[in-house]
Amino acid sequence: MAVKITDFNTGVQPTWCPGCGAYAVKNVLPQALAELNLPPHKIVITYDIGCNGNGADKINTYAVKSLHGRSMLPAIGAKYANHDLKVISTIGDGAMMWEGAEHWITSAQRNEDITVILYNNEIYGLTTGQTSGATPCGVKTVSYPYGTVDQPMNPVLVSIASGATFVARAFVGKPQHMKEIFKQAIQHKGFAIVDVIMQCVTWTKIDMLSYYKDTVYGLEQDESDKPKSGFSKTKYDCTDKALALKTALQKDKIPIGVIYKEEAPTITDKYSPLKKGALVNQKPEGKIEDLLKEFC
Amino acid sequence: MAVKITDFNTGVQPTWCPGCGAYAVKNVLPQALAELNLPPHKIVITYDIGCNGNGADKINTYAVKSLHGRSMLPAIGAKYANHDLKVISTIGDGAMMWEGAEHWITSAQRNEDITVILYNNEIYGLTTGQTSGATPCGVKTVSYPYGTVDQPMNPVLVSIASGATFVARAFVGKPQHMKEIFKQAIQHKGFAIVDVIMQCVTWTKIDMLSYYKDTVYGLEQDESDKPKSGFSKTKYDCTDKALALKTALQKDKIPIGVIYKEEAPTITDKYSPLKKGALVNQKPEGKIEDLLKEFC
Amino acid sequence: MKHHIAIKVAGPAGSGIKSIGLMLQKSFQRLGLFTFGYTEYPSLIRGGHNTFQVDVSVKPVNSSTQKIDILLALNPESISLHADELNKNGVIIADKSIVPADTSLLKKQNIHLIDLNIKEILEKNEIPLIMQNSLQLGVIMAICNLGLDSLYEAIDWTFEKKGDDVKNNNKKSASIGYTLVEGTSKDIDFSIIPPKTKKDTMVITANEANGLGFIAGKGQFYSAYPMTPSTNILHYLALHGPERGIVVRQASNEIEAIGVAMGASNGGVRAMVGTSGGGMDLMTEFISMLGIAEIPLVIINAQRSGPATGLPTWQEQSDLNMAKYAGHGEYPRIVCAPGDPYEAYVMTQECLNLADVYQIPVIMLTDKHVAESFYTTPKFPHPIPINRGKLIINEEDIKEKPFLRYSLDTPDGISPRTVPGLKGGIFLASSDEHSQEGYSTEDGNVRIDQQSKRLKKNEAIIKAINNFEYYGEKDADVLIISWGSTKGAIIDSITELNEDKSSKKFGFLQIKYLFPLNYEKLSKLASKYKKVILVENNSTGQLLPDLRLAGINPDSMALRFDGKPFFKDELVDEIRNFKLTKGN
Amino acid sequence: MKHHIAIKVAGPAGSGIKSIGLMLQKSFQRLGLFTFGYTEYPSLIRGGHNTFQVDVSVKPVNSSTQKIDILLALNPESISLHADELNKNGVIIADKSIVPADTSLLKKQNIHLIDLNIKEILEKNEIPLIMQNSLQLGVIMAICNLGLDSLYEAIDWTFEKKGDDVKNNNKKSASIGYTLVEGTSKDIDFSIIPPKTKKDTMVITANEANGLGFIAGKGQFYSAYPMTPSTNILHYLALHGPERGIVVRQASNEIEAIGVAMGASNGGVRAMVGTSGGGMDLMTEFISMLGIAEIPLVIINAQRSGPATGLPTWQEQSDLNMAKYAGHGEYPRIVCAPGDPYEAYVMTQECLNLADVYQIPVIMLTDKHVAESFYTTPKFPHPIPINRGKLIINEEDIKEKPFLRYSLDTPDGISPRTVPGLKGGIFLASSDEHSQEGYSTEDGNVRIDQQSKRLKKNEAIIKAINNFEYYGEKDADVLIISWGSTKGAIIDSITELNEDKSSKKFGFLQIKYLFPLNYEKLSKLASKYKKVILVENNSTGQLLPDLRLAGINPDSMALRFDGKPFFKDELVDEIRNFKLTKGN
Ligand SMILES: Cc1ncc(C[n+]2csc(CCOP(=O)(O)OP(=O)(O)O)c2C)c(N)n1
Ligand SMILES: Cc1ncc(C[n+]2csc(CCOP(=O)(O)OP(=O)(O)O)c2C)c(N)n1
Ligand code: SF4
Ligand code: SF4
Ligand SMILES: [Mg+2]
Ligand SMILES: [Mg+2]
Repeated sequence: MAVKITDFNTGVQPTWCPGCGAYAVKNVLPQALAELNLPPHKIVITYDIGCNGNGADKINTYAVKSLHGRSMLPAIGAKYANHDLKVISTIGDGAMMWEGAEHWITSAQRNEDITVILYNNEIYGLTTGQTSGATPCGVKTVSYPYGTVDQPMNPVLVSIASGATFVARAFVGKPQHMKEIFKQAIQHKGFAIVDVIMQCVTWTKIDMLSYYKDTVYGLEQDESDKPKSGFSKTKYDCTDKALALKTALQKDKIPIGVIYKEEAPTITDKYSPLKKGALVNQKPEGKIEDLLKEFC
Repeated sequence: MAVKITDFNTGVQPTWCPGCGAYAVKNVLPQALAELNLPPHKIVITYDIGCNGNGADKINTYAVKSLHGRSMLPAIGAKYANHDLKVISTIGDGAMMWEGAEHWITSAQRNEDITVILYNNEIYGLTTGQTSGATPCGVKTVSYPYGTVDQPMNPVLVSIASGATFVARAFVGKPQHMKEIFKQAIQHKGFAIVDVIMQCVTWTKIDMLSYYKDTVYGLEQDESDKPKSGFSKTKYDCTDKALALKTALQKDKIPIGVIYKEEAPTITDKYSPLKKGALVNQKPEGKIEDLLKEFC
Repeated sequence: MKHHIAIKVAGPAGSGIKSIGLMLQKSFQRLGLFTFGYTEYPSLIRGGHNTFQVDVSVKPVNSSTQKIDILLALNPESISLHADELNKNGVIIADKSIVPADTSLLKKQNIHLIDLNIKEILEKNEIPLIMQNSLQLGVIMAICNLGLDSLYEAIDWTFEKKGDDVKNNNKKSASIGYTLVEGTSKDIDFSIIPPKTKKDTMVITANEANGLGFIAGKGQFYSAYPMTPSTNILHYLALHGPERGIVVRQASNEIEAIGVAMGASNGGVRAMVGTSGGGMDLMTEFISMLGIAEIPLVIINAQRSGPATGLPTWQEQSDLNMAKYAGHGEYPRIVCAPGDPYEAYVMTQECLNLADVYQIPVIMLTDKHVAESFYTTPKFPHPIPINRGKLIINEEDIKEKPFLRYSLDTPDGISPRTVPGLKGGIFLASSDEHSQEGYSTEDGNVRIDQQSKRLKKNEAIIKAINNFEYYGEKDADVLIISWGSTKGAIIDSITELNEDKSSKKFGFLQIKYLFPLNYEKLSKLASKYKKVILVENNSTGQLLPDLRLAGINPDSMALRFDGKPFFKDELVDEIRNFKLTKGN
Repeated sequence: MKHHIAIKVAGPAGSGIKSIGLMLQKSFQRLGLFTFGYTEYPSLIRGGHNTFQVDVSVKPVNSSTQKIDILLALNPESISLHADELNKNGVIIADKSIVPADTSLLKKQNIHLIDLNIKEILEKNEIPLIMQNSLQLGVIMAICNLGLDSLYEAIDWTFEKKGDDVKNNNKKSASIGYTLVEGTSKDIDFSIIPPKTKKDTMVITANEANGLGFIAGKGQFYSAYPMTPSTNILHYLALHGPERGIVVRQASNEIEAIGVAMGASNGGVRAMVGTSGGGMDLMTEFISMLGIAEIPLVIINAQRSGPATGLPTWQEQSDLNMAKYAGHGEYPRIVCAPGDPYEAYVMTQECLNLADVYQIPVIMLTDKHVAESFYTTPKFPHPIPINRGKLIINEEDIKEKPFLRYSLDTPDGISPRTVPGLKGGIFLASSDEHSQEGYSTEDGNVRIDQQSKRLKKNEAIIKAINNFEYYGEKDADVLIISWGSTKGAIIDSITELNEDKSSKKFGFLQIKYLFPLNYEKLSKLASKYKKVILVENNSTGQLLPDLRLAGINPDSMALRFDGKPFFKDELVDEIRNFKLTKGN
């Protein structure tokens, strides 16, 4: 029986500000899951604390709402317990690039088999608009009322540098494209991350949606959702790491699409017990006596 | 009065294993400091927990031996308290790239004005040889007796990607070169990091010193310490970020020298109170009454 | 004529509830009336339901009542949610468009309705709709019979930075509201007469008071990662700190916040960090390091409803145990909790002194209620004298040669400390056990000496701090014991009860400095009462073991852990009749 | 003839001290003798001084003595450092090259010297110098008059994976040592006669026992960041876990360790983490989340000397308070501490059951002494039955439709839980306060219900666990109360004292499950003694408040906090005469 988008309804009303970018992810993610025919009980989504995490009870799957900055950790754990499940970790820019930044780069380095969806609104939404690691330098916030003093972190660049094996960028203004990226990311074996550019309409003074509409361009031809600003002319090779790093540096025009991709061993290749199937379905065997001999 | 190397003696005997790479840093760093004519009381060195941190009482300067993974934090704080001091944070690969990895990339992003010296022996030395975030895949350790399963982190690449404004690599087998790099790093305004490749002779089965002797090459001509394997032929432009990222990817031949450098605003440009001089020398002024009005 | 009126403003998040509440408080304050402002909001930016309750009184008021007199409703939900809370003869003020069709039920409950056609009225007067709040405030001033002057002042204060147009239009809007209802109904009378003599008061929260206390105490480095309900300390200091020479640095996470602050403090500048429970958990390893390295630091934990993320914007006092005991190993520390913003202001300065003098971590527990409620307090006094203890900031003052940072030659366990930059003062501040220089040691005897030296500080600390504050009747029958923000509701409750001839007499023992605790003194103070009631805003009563260790077995406990503070009217009921929320 | 001999092997780090000690223990064990192996080493890889002391006895022995009988010295420093510790008629075994020129002092102290020309002897016999340890072991077997067979067995065991050459040469070396000294001096007689009946014993540490307990309890996910003294659990499981279907994942830090383990546990597999105090500090926010999300997890904290990095390779029991109270907010948890490896093995399994049954964090406190000392214990029993509580692992077992993970319809506060992957079992495990589905809520009544449901588990827990274990004379005069690894020295001490006609009679109350604590039972158990002594390996006596809350006021305390465990001979002295390390 085909999975339907409505299978992911929980009936709980979203509480984001009207116009918030978070709606787009909440709407598109179930579409992607349905198109991949993944039933709700075969999926674990973990959430962070933040406006992004306020979506935790809005998509019907197994779920963990973790501590702030720690969304990836129960996701990684869920995958070890049962690697037959698809595991998605959603997280905010503040959570990922500041509070729990170590989990981001070490999980990328270790190629943990999860899909990370970064709600990148370049601000601390839920705590009323402080500077985050993604806030552009100069922007005035409640924590830097005289202007944010630091240059922001580049999540795509750092993800590639630290070893992520699938790194993409999507934009809530291009939902069809975003859906396709989500699908690829979820199907990728290993650490996949999608930097989702989105607007916070409450704390950000500029109209981010319009700004990004004019600034993004697609790396690959995309029939469904033609961007205003055209596509890169030459075919982009997302398996070339040096090229990917260089592409990730671009600021004037912001590339969306799959920026880097590589095949690499992941947990089932690394931990022998997982080769016998999902851990949760195994019954550990062996007599304790055999192990006592060494001490007798 | 010129600062002498002996000014940095504490008289405490080092306790590293004979042949450990840590000796080289302990010997070279005071040379660099003396050549820069920096007296011991104008320097703060912070240490981590690890074999590297066991050098904490071996160099006579103001010093903080922090918690494991947290060497950079008191260094950053020391600089805010008194930015007339030179502040150096020493740290191990385990500490920097795993335990406290968030401090590494966020301090780089924020261009904190400290010099980080990474004791990169690719192993957990002090805790008897477990896998670290820098241990090459496949290497057998006590924590991965069947072989380390993950690809290592690339500290130079990630440092550049996350925003460090001075990124270099040195090798304990080339002490003269290392000294020059240290001097440049210490003089740099902003977040400077030197990845010091070194051997752990106790837990690492291969002869790292010989391996790296054959593998490193210098990015710039260096009179004092001619490397066996020659130098790069063309002049290397360390201000080109895309080139730096590409260079950092090299694995077969490992570049040493200054890989990336940029001038960027740092704490004295960012926090207005620091413009009036070192914080510790200021007497905060102003009547509290003026601030109460708003509430009356 | 009223002596106390409770006014609740309710509506959707994002509709300016808080600003209406504050203007109300300001209007009353300018007349010499006392107010208490209490706000409830969910952990959402919009879409949720917010309230702001202003209790106004002719006498000092430090808490809210559960029952209200006036409901200013900004959406239909507000009426259905809060109508029940209205006292008999209470009034609802609302736009016609949100009033339910059938108002018979309200009438049955004796509730009056002032429904206005706000949009139409404003349009007619060419006033932008956004200024409807001033109209509503005018209505309230009218039924309280207080004139418009103080509201005009409040408008000037609120729109200080806006142009005259904005101010004038808002005043016009206010006066329209005022005249609309003035004298229209004799049934609706909330006249309240301000006291003759006007005291010098402030309307302020403990978060702001912490910020002011830090400035008064000559703090120079504030480091925090945002976390409700502590975040406004950061906002306040981010705005006002720089002009006072304070570096205010938003940290990238709580571990960084405290690690950097420790480095700055070790560097000689007074430093403080602010967070809430979950953030403090992350700081505990560094708290342990502050203990062994003897570095001063003030840590503010503005508590909220736990465990984990819990109810992140709601009230609780459940971190006392962790404040006392988290952070492995054994070392001296101080834990205290102010009962109101005035105490928060003074105690922040005391904490900075205590941290410096004893070279220890000092933890101040506030909570959502005290940190975010708007209290009317006497004007804050002059800063208290600064005591930096044995800090050496000039080279000339280094007496010992060679300088020994952790010198054992100290009767009180406190050794002089220098700051980096001073010639002749070099030392190593270490997380390891160390020699007098700070060098790592594994010598058992050195360990005993240094650990004993550190623990010795406890003796001086327990003498230096005053754990307790007593309020109420000298010869009370019943003693209430509590700590932190419950103070407001308790003081208001026992004041009311003690004025009542038919009631037992009540006293209140506030534990301001909670750790270390002088059990003997506690025992002496608390043993003469017929009954003892423990009041805490949590689910287990974390003071209970302490009381028992002092030989006091409370006869009952009033515990509240639904995310709300104690309300005065409820608490009066409970303690008067021993009808307690939760017995033990 | 001896009943107890204490042998200390001492030398520089990296010279194989530990392996000599273990071979000694093995040699004695094979003969049916009892041994206790205690090691001291600094937080350095080389260059430091290491010791390994083997106490061997004809009866069970669970501790070391301070005074020793035989010193095997591997460098000159070892002689100068430890000669003082030798009993009268003690013996030093050393290579000629390291013996001081002037041995008159040793003679004055009645200390014998066996100095050998090891290098020369080995060269003559064409045995590699690296095998000198076996020669020295041969010497010890000779003066203990125990023959060579068991040492040969120990050699086979040690070099199991090496070729026959290695084994044979080592045996040859051993026999050379043996014959060199056999019968040479009548003054040196450490003959010890093994008991007639040989018990089935093991020589093991608590770290290994924790690993075995985890395997026996069908654990499937172990996650740890290396930290002395807990690291050997990781090493043991990393080696043996995979073949038992256990994923052993070295975490990138402690926050990750517990966060990932929580995810795995929520995913249905039994999970455990191991760390020491500083690492546990970092885990406390997640411990709070385990509390509210009701996810089972076992956390082992192998304590060491604090605060902060402290003395990282030395003994202390100073994390009891933090284990009980760290992690903000209020929720049930269990804290326990095994007294020896046998208990560590059994209690690890109990902890896994308790965590599963009550869906809570369970914290086991071990410490450097129990975690790294080599105990002779009875052979470990069969695994205890596994109880996974209300875990639903098959779709058919989901009764409720729709399934409510945090169902309030539960008399004991425990709701059934499913695991991701099951159709019809979907839920949200949240750090927020939540509804029965797990959805975030800010409703005060739901909060009260869920918080009360969680706290209710405490009632069942306190009934289910047995806090106490009693040892010693039924009608003792003096009761010793303690917890954790002090058990060994206490048991050995009171055994000795109770055998002594002239001594008062002693009993020992071990608190195995420390939290929650049944005060009534404690009061009943401890009140009938004339004197009570509290023994703790820390500087403040963290059980003291608990004892007082149970109405017990210890007459004295024996506290030790110099990084060393209690030694039997010292403790006997102290408790016999009430000459305590530190009174209160
Ligand atoms: C340990 C801890 N620190 C701080 C907080 C407070 N907090 C909640 S969400 C948040 C930041 C939100 O920013 P982001 O991650 O970008 O998410 P957004 O709200 O923008 O979606 C913070 C600081 C917390 N819940 N826990
Ligand atoms: C919070 C905490 N976790 C773990 C440890 C134990 N520990 C001490 S040093 C170390 C790792 C050392 O590795 P590295 O940082 O590479 O330094 P090296 O010894 O190799 O110089 C660890 C895990 C600790 N001291 N504190
Ligand atoms: S505050 Fe910003 S991020 Fe949060 S819900 Fe509103 S628009 Fe979205
Ligand atoms: S263990 Fe390795 S890193 Fe540590 S001192 Fe020895 S050689 Fe150096
Ligand atoms: Mg954000
Ligand atoms: Mg290392």
